[in-house]
Amino acid sequence: MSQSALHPAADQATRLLGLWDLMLWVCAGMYVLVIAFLAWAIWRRRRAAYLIEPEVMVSDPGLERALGGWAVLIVVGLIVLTTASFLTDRALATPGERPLKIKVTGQQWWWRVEYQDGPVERWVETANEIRLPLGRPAEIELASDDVIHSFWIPNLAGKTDLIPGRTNRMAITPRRAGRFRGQCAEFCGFQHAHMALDVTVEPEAAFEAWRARQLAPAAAPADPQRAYGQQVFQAKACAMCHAIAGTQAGSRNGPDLTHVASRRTLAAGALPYSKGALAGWIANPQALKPGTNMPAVRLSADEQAALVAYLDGLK
Amino acid sequence: MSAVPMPPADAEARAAAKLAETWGDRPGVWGWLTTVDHKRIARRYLVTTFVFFGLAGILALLMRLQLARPEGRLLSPDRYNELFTVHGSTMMFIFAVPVMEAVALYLVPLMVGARNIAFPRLNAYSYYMYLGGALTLWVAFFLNIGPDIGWFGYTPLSGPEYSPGKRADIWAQMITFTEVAALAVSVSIVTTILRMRAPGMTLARMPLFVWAMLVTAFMTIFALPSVMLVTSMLISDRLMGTHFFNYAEGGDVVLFQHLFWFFGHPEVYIIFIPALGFVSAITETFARRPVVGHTFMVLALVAIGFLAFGLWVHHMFATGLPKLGNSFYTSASMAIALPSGVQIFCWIATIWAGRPIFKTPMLWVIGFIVTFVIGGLTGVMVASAPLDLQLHDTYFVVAHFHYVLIGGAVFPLFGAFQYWFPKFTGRVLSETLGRWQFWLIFLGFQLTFFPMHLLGLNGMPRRVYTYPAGLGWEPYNLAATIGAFTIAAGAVIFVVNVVLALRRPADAPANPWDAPGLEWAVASPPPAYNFVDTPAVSSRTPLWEDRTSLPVMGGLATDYREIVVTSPVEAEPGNRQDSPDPTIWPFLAALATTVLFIGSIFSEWALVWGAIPLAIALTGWFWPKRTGPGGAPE
Amino acid sequence: MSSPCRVRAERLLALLLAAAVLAGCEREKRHIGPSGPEAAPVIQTTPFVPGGAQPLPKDPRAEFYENNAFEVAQGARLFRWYNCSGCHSNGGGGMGPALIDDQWIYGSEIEQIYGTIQQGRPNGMPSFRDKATEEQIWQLAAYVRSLAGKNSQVASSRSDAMAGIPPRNQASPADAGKETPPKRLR
Amino acid sequence: MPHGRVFHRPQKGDGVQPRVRTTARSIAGLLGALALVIASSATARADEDGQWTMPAKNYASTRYSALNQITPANVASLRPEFTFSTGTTKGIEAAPLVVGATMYVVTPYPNYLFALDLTKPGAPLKWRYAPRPVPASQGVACCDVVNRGAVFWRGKVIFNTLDGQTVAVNADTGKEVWRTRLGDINKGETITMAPLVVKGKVLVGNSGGEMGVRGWITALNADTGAVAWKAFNTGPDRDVLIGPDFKPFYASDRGQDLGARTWPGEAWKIGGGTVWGWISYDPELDLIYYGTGNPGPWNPDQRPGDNKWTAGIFARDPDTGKARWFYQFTPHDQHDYDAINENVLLDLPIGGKARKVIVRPERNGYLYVIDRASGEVLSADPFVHVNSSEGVDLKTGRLIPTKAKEPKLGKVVRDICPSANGAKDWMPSAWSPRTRLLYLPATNMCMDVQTAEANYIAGTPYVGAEVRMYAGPGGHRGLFMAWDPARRKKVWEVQEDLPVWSGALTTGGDVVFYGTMDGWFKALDARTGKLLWSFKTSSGIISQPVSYRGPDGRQYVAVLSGVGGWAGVVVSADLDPRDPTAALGFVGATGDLKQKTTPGGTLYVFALPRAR
Repeated sequence: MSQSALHPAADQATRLLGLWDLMLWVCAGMYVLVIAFLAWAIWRRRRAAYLIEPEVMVSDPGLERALGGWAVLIVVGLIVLTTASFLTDRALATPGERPLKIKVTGQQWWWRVEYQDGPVERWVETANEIRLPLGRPAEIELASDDVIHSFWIPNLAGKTDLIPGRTNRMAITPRRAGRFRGQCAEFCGFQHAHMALDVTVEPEAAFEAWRARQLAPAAAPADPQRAYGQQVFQAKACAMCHAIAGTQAGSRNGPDLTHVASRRTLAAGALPYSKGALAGWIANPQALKPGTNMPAVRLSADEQAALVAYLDGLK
Repeated sequence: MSAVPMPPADAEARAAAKLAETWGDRPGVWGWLTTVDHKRIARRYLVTTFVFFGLAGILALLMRLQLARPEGRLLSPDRYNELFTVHGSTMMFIFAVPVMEAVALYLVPLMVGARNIAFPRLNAYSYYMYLGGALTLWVAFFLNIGPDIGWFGYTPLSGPEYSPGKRADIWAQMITFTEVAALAVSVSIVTTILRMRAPGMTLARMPLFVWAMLVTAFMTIFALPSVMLVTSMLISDRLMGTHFFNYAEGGDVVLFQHLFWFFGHPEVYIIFIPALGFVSAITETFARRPVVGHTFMVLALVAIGFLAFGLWVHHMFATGLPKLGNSFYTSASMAIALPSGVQIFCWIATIWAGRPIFKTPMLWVIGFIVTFVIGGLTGVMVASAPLDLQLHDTYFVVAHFHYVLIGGAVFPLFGAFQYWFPKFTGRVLSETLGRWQFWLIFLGFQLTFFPMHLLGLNGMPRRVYTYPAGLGWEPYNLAATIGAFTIAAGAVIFVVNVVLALRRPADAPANPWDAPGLEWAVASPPPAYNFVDTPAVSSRTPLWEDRTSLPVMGGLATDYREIVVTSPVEAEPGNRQDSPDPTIWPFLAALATTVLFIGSIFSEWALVWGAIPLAIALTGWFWPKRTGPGGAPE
Repeated sequence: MSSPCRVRAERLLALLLAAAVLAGCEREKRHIGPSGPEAAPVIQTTPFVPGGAQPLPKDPRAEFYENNAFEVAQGARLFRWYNCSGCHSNGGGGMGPALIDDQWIYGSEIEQIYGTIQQGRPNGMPSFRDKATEEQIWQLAAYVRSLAGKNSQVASSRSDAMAGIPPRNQASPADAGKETPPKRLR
Repeated sequence: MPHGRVFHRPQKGDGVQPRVRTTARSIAGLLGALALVIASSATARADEDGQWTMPAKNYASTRYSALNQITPANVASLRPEFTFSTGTTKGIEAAPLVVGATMYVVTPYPNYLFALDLTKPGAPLKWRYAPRPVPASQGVACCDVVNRGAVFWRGKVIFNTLDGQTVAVNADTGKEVWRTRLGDINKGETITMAPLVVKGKVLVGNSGGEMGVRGWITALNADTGAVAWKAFNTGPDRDVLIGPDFKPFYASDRGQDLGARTWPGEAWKIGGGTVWGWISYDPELDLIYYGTGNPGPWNPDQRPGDNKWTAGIFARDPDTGKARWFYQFTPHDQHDYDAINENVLLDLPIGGKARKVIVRPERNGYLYVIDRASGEVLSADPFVHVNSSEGVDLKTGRLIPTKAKEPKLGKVVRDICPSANGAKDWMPSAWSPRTRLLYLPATNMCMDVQTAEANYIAGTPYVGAEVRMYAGPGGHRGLFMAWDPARRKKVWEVQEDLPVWSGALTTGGDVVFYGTMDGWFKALDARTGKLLWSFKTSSGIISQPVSYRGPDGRQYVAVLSGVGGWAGVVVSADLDPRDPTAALGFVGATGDLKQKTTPGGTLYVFALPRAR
């Protein structure tokens, strides 16, 4: 898993890395010039004695000419960089063909991800994970339900804020398969640090297979324990905040759990997914993610085990 | 090697004694509370700002401890959020701006040859307001009501729904306090510079530091109302349920950002431009020659002052504003590199053309250039709208602005402190300890903040109280933490240096560095009246001009506080004017304002009831002085 | 330069400030860590007791929840999340009774409100016994009290939503009975 | 001044005497269409038996009684004959039924059924029946715990209870004959509508469009209460009873399983489309017509797509329930424009031909004339101020929504007209075959809306919108108007300060009756709209007046007074008017009602003084 702007996997991040490289070289060149000049200035007269009579009547025509040259150099450098920046900006704004429409909503402190692609019956909702088909541009609509968040997957593209009352859009055209990490980049309260996104770029066929699985309602409980777990889910506070398609649970305060066990992280990237992690998270969310809006629900050992078994079956 | 002219000794002594009596303060607490002496007030400012600098630094160390390792559990997220908020707010509002003003308050009247600052009572008032703001924040912090919304306090996180309680109100009112103080100081400085310069000190002969403060003060006057406005709107939303930032009712959360950064960006330059003045003064003295390209330097300062107001949107590139507009701000932000680059060139050229002596202040100047240029160049990078989308709100930006603000402002400040310390206290700081301090802080700084560039590029966002292992961030964070403690060691040495110096007798000469400015013409520390006679200036470097005597203009009264007002451009003497006497009213007015401000955190009625004592205090303050004919007191 | 009077003045100011805000300290506490299991309070909907009047049982936790801004804000969130607002609107009522007025069918004490939320009431109020944790019910009860202006010093002025009722941090229990019709909008 | 103002719509070429001209034109129109009048369908011209056995009077839903003793000339002397207290304090929307010499009154929760003996002076209570619905059902009834009436069928009075049961009671003895549980309050289902019996089948639909229920209509055997068929209004075709006979007129309603495919995921399972309004029946075509409620939740972002088959009208075979055609008034409804209003079945001359039509004053603000055989929209004209849509495209049949008035998540969209209760809510209109005018009660209100994510928690509201309503242009909140559907124009209108929330009644004497929310029961001249008589009742009127011939041969007019309903819940549930968003925003518009009336149910029966 990678979270770095230096290893781009999409057109947008690649362009930005190109711009970064240009900036870095131009700026490094400038810096070398400045430091060389400074070093020269220091070494040139370093054996001067203390308290020399100061020079008062001075004129520095040579230096002022050099200053002019330096200013021209700066202006040229800035023009190059501004132009490069402008062209990159334009390129980022160009939408791709046949974009995959995804709506991402930021909430304290997790991401709602809705694939709003094709006819509405094919729309899919998940949370804290994004899968993108390789090579197909994705158009991501960004909104927020509470405070300002910022959507950032450095390997794929720059960040864009999710602002309540506004809708922002950004494009991502993934070019390299792999697993990447995204993270909220605008301070949003207690758990700003644990608001991550699990991003996978995969071939279109794999993506479609995933989408087909996500489209299905939740698997019916396979055994009595899981059936009991489903009852627990519905009877306890779980159903007050979470939705599981195919059951009565349809609340949208928390992440949609229809296929929670198919995800690779829990609690917006706070933990890697495992049955044990799930049990720990349910038992005491405040210990793992202090301040999270998920409460610790009091359950008996049986209820807890059944609930975990049920949720773990939601592949 | 005093360059003060030598009139008949007894006449001089008699005049000085009379002036000391006229301009002196009453002893004791009353004198402390009533003083309007710019030097005493500036000293208070300096001590207070450095205390809070230290405290905010301790918060930084705590944050670095938390981040030294992944999944750190030293601090709860709540505590961490308070820490970075109070750290940032203190550094910006309680340390950086006031400390620059403090130096200016002390030096500007001396540099322009004035007896006191213009509006000295306002100046006294400003300190108490500043102190009130600083204490509001820190007392709240110690009571665990510290704001936790970031130094920028973005809505809606800081709004009534997501910041219950009074934390955000305390932050907002702290800003009102400190900005009232800063505005008061700025008005005083602008007036002092434009109307109280010594005769003959035309604008063209004005020292670069005074130029820098003139630009800074003007910027302050234009920028700060914006943040006072926005925090007042926030308080109004929180207290009275207005809808300035309620997107549902026609408000706009991004409006907050616009207003905040319209102040916030110039704020950076308000901190940084005085530092340019320090660098120019130090370079000039230690390169033993006037700064190369004085005119260009002045033009660059003024250009920065103007451009600084045209770049605030580069803090908001990720908010999804129209692309074409962003391009404008990209260009403007990059354009500011030109005046900055010109200045850098001029300083290096001054060293190149002069015969530099590498005393500690000069080390800080070199450290400044080496560090600040990196910050400036990363500034060019984040100014690019598209590239900023990768860099914004990451540790890259943390690195960038610490390079600019520590490298660009704190390094020169330490240099300035070393340089002007004899003037402030009559004692010279130790060179040895000064060098230790420099190297520890300089190297510690690079170790702390250079890795942060890489952290940012590798995807680490800002303001996270912890981070997962396995993303390759661990070594950089550990290095940064080690660096931070190295800086702390340097800061300890600085404190030791100061304490040791203060324990020595005040024996510094008037002009220990053989510097050219007027402030070195008076004793160290200067007497209450500054100059026995108003100097007359005919050069940019008056003390280098005539090595034996300084021309003066006599004739000002000695038995009451009289000053001469000169014309703004040519500094031709105009009329004489009274300078206010010491008084308790600014203190009382500040007390009344404090009650009003603190009260308005809890009830909007504080504005109504608090206005009454304030009105009384202001009436006392502005009560006309009974004066006899000719302006002399009856 | 650091005269003793200076220190004294600072200390004095600090003391003054401290006195001003210390009172508000408790209501600023933010409890975000894990919380242990809690027992439900004794719930009694009426003070009418055979054999002579007795004070309603008080719960030691009530004070904390009721006078804590953070807990009340959590209650405000849950009021929306758990669809309380669906029936009680912003406090004016609808399918359920109004909460910003001074009529309390099942009692206005925070313990009684806790009971109403936890147990439900026969004329349509559902029971949230297993649907909300004890802590959450306390938070909700504290928020409901703030709607009625019972603890306005810790209430928020508004939420980031359509303007409904007048700011709750300005409300007092005395206003609760007043029903001035809203001015015609537009 | 409690009386509304009479407002004459100016006519082309009008001179100084608009009233005379209006009347003259109406008469001219009548004469011109004389042949057609005679050929008018039996559905609108049932022989007058002086009874009132179903809330709409007849299958065509005209609410027209041919009794003509009360005329504009003598109506001024109408006086109360007897009254009867229902003992309830909730809003009364029901019409009293009169069968033979007995009057049946059904109250809101707790849904008492009273039988009054009209043969005796003062109409004493004959029997009462208390179905005892679950009290908790009050907590899931959006907008007051009303009941819209009972229906009489072969010796039984059949009505629904709030907690979702249909009950048949022996009309003579008051003994329960059967009861069938149809709705589940734990899912938010209630029943408030008045059933209709067609060919021995009791047609019942559910309420709860604000609670995330799935709308249905069902047919019960009128003798046994057994379910004969049940058709959902969302979901796959087999649930909706869509088969090969289903031939909607417009292309957008044709396709496989549209009831599921025009919703995201399984949203259709909690998508509303309830049936809480009126059902009409055309015996010739043998079709029932009923409208479906709003899609849920109100927040439209949670249910992209057309949201079939909500907010539209179904024509079904009463025997099998199979759908014949469907037309969607408001595809992807964004403003809670339920389409449950009455369908008045008329034969109208349109384009020179007599057409069998449905006249439907719709909540979205348009008065539709629809061919009831095919589902084709013949015309759709706004009858109040409408800005939420720009019109109806008659080619595609689609409503054209106004972009600027579409709710946006989190944002307050202001000044949407009509408001969520529509230009006209459930309160039914009346049609007079004599004046050829439709008398319709309406509201003139606009609203601000903010949508938010709605949480589906079974048994709790599923709305996702905050609403704040207020008076529309002109400042009056209610309207009572006469509309000429053939000429597609308003003939006259009366402006009322408060929303008009009562049904209309028109009679063979050319008098129109309706009530106001502050308690005035009014009689207007059917041709001019002139106020002829009014009487102040004890509470606000939101029910349906009826007229019958008493055992003594006199013509009576009866109305139930008792404020409440969505518009009056601020009074009946004692809400706090300082919250304009209370009761889904209606309190914003009627916050002053508490100062104008108080709750309490009373039956009023009026008659002319006995001839001496």
